[in-house]
Amino acid sequence: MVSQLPVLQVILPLMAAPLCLLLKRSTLVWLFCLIVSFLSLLISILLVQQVSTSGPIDYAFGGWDVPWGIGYRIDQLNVLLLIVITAMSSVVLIAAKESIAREIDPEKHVYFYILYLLSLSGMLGIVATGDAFNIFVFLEITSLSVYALIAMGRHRRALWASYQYLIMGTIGATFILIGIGMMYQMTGTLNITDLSVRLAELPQKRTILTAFVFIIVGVCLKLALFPLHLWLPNAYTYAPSIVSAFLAATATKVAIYLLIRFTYSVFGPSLSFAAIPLQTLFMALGLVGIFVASVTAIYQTNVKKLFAYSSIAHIGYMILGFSTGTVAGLTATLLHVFNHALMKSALFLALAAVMLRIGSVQLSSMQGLGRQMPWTMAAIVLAGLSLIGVPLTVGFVSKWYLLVAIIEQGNWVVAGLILMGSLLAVIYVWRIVEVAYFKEPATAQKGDVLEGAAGGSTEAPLSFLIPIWLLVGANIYFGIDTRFSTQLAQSAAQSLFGVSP
Amino acid sequence: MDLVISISSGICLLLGSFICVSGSIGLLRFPDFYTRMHATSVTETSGVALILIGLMILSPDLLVFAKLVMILLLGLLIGPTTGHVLAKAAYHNGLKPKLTKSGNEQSSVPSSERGGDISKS
Amino acid sequence: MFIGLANTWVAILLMMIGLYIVIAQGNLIKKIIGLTLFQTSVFIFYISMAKVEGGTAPIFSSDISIYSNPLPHALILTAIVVGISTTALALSLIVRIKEAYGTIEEEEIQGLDEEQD
Amino acid sequence: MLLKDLFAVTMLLSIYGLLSATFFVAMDAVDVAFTEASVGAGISTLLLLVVISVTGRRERRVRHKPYAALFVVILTSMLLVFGTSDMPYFGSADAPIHNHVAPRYLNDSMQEINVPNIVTAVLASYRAFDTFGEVVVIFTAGIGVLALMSVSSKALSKSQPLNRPRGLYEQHLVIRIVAKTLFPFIFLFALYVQFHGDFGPGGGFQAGVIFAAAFILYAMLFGLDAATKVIKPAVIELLAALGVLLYGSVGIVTLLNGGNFFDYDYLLADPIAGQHLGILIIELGVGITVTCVMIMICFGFSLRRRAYEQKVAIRPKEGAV
Repeated sequence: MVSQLPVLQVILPLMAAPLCLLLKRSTLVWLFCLIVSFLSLLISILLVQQVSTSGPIDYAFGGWDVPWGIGYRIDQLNVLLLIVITAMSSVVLIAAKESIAREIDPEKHVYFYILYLLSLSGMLGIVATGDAFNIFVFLEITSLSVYALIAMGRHRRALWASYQYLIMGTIGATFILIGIGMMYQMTGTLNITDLSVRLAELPQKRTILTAFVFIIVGVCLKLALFPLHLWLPNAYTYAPSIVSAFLAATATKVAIYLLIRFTYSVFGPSLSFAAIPLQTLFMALGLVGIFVASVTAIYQTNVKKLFAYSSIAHIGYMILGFSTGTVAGLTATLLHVFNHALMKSALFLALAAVMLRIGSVQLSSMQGLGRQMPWTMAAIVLAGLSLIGVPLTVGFVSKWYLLVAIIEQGNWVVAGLILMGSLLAVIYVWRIVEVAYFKEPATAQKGDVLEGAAGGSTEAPLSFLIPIWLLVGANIYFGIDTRFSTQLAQSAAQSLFGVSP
Repeated sequence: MDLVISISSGICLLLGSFICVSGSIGLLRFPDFYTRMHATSVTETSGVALILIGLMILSPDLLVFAKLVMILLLGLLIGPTTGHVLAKAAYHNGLKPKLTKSGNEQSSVPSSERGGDISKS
Repeated sequence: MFIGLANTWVAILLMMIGLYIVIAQGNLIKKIIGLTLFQTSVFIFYISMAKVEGGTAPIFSSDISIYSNPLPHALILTAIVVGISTTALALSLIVRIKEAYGTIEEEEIQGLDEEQD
Repeated sequence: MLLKDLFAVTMLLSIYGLLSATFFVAMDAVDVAFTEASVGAGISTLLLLVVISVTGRRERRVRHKPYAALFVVILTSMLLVFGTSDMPYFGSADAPIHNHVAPRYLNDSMQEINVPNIVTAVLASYRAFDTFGEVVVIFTAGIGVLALMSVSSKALSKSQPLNRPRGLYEQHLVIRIVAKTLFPFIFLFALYVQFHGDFGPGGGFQAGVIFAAAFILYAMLFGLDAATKVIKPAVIELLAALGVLLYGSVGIVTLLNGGNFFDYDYLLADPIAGQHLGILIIELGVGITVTCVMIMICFGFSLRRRAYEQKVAIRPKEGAV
């Protein structure tokens, strides 16, 4: 059974989704989803050990060897993403029951869990597969379930946000399909390893370049890189809080994985970086993205939209690391994938708790919340610090590695700009702290809003506090003992550059 | 023997395609909805039937022949029904046929009403 | 050069028409129709790639030797189903938007949102 | 741009779908033509018509911002034209795709899988996981539409059945009689397509759509309540889930028998019979899921339309953001 792990990783949540439809009651379905999510976390941990001991695992579907059938290839890069996705989905699921009880009608809870499991299995499918067309199919599964999840938001703007995301996402996915079609036309195969071999020895380069540009534009649409990020703020703001927590932690990370996989494994660094000035383009886009997103984040009144813009800024950091094109830069990006997931899920879960208690995440309605919800606001402050990159937190580690990678290349200007970007982050985190702690609570006229749980305690329920503080603890722990995360990111980066770890 | 087959099927095919062509010309030339609809539905059923008969004569073995017979029966059943339903829907939606030559006073009902919601029909 | 790639030109033309409709049109249903057009053009690109001169449909029969390539056909069957699923979901969103906003014109929806801010 | 009447636009789209189906036949892609005709021209037109009956036929304000669109379109078309310069010519037999992976499907699939329709062999055996992903995509769309469209049960009870004038159904007498004679043949044809997928064009998807089309025709003619009495929505949801589970369980059985996922050689003692059995069950799973999802989507839309028309309180109370 151990050799079947790669398939079980994807099949378990995939088969569990229709099963949820058979168990009618939503608490039963919630427990079932929780067990499935933790099981897939267990499988990804086993996969990490297997890959670190015996190197990449190959798995051929249907017994047909690779270029003819579909093959899975799990190496260090996949495993890092699998761990992040399954861990984030399990932690977010713990708080799901309470949160959706308030935000979604009771009839639709079972549908919510089915769509949640489908988007989880879709993401695992994208990350684990070694076949180009299979990436497109699982990309569609994730996207469709995410469109439906966002549209289940309470406010009517959730529908409009989901529609816009659907249009942009489908154009992106079709661009990827055109890119895959062109690659298939020139080489005749769809398997990634086979593709990289045959693409390298092809004399004529024009179609390959176009395929590369199409795939990169499609992936950047999914990635919400600076010019193509218009769908992200509304999608994360008006979606149910649990969905925005899950998306913030995993959706853009899968797109980053696709970017790295296509540039390094399929097209090879030589073609992708030499032919078109990808490095300078991405560095510029990353920097502009950081500044524009951080500045707009400062002026937001809705805290969820504020953190959505800060997500776009942090994607800018990841793209900066990627654009250096060196092993150190790639390690910084992969490290930031890991750390950013921790930061953002903690923040959005805390906001889910705030939404649960006071029914709104507007900055004006969060006045003086520091006293009503001490634990949740403390979690937001700590995660905010880690967002800025204060030492002893996860944010500092990934910013540090990013700065080292950039300075190694010698352009100090970019390093300076990154530090300036962190200062902007200080401003918008400070705005929340100021409202929560230094403004006295305006409860006079909104007395009833703070309907507390039994016994009038207005603090978030335990089912929220455990995951939030689990994540904040992880933020701190991985900020200090960075061995696990950096070792994982290091080996993944080196495996991509062909350097044996 | 095959001379007879090819001639008869040729005739059927030619006739069927001529009917279809005349139907489409009718679609363009006729004044209002009902006459156009009449032209297309009549020719569509008979034209297709003739072409199918022509093909049947040419068909090499029994299986192809049986399939063509099925298609012919289906076509004969569905052609007139669609014509009927189209006319009924138009009539219920208030589209009056244009009876007089000048066709001004009884022309089709003002377009605002004609553009009514489909759900009414 | 030109005649040999006629199939790709047609696919490109349809692709650009579809993309143009999706971006330029304001009505939500017309955007979906543009999207369908855009996706169908990609199918035409794949299937015309698979055709072999003088080959027949990839259904095995003893007397035929040259067949067209079956792999793009299998891929496009998946892509058509993906296209229809996206259309179905988008149309259900449009119905919900019509109920919530009362309109399916992009301008009016944006206007209603700004009003509320 | 010119047509403000959405109804005409839908009809043109349906004609376009049919034309692309004939194009696929010309390109020797018979399976794809079958699916495009039934799905592209059939179901998408149907869905568009139901949505138009809710949102109205007239496009109120023609907003037409060509500049942004022109810029994007010109950019992508220049890129595409640049990209096509060294693509293999149309129909050339020496193109890379005809001599790398495909020859094995053409030459060996008869010995390995013994299924005449090679597209079904590729779809259901060589790349079975793709089709599994595809069935899950259909299932996701069905659940997504249900999640958005499902009218809460209390709202449903309040909305009394459409008291269409008794006469209205009587008026459709002709088409009801014709439809009644046609139903058995439609179902028979759907089953033929389902199980004929190995030998000729056909398979799970096309059969599922035809099967669903018959039910939808029944619902349109004899009213939604008569249709929901024939097939209860709850049963449809369960069947959709069972279809996906049936497909996945074939993989799990091969897993337990020791082979890799979807390796049908391990299903039965004789590998060829195992392949046949595997493909048969998979097509059945696909057929069930596609039928149920198409029915779910259409019934979801029409139930929602009825609730919307009767202004039943279906919109959840506006939550603050």
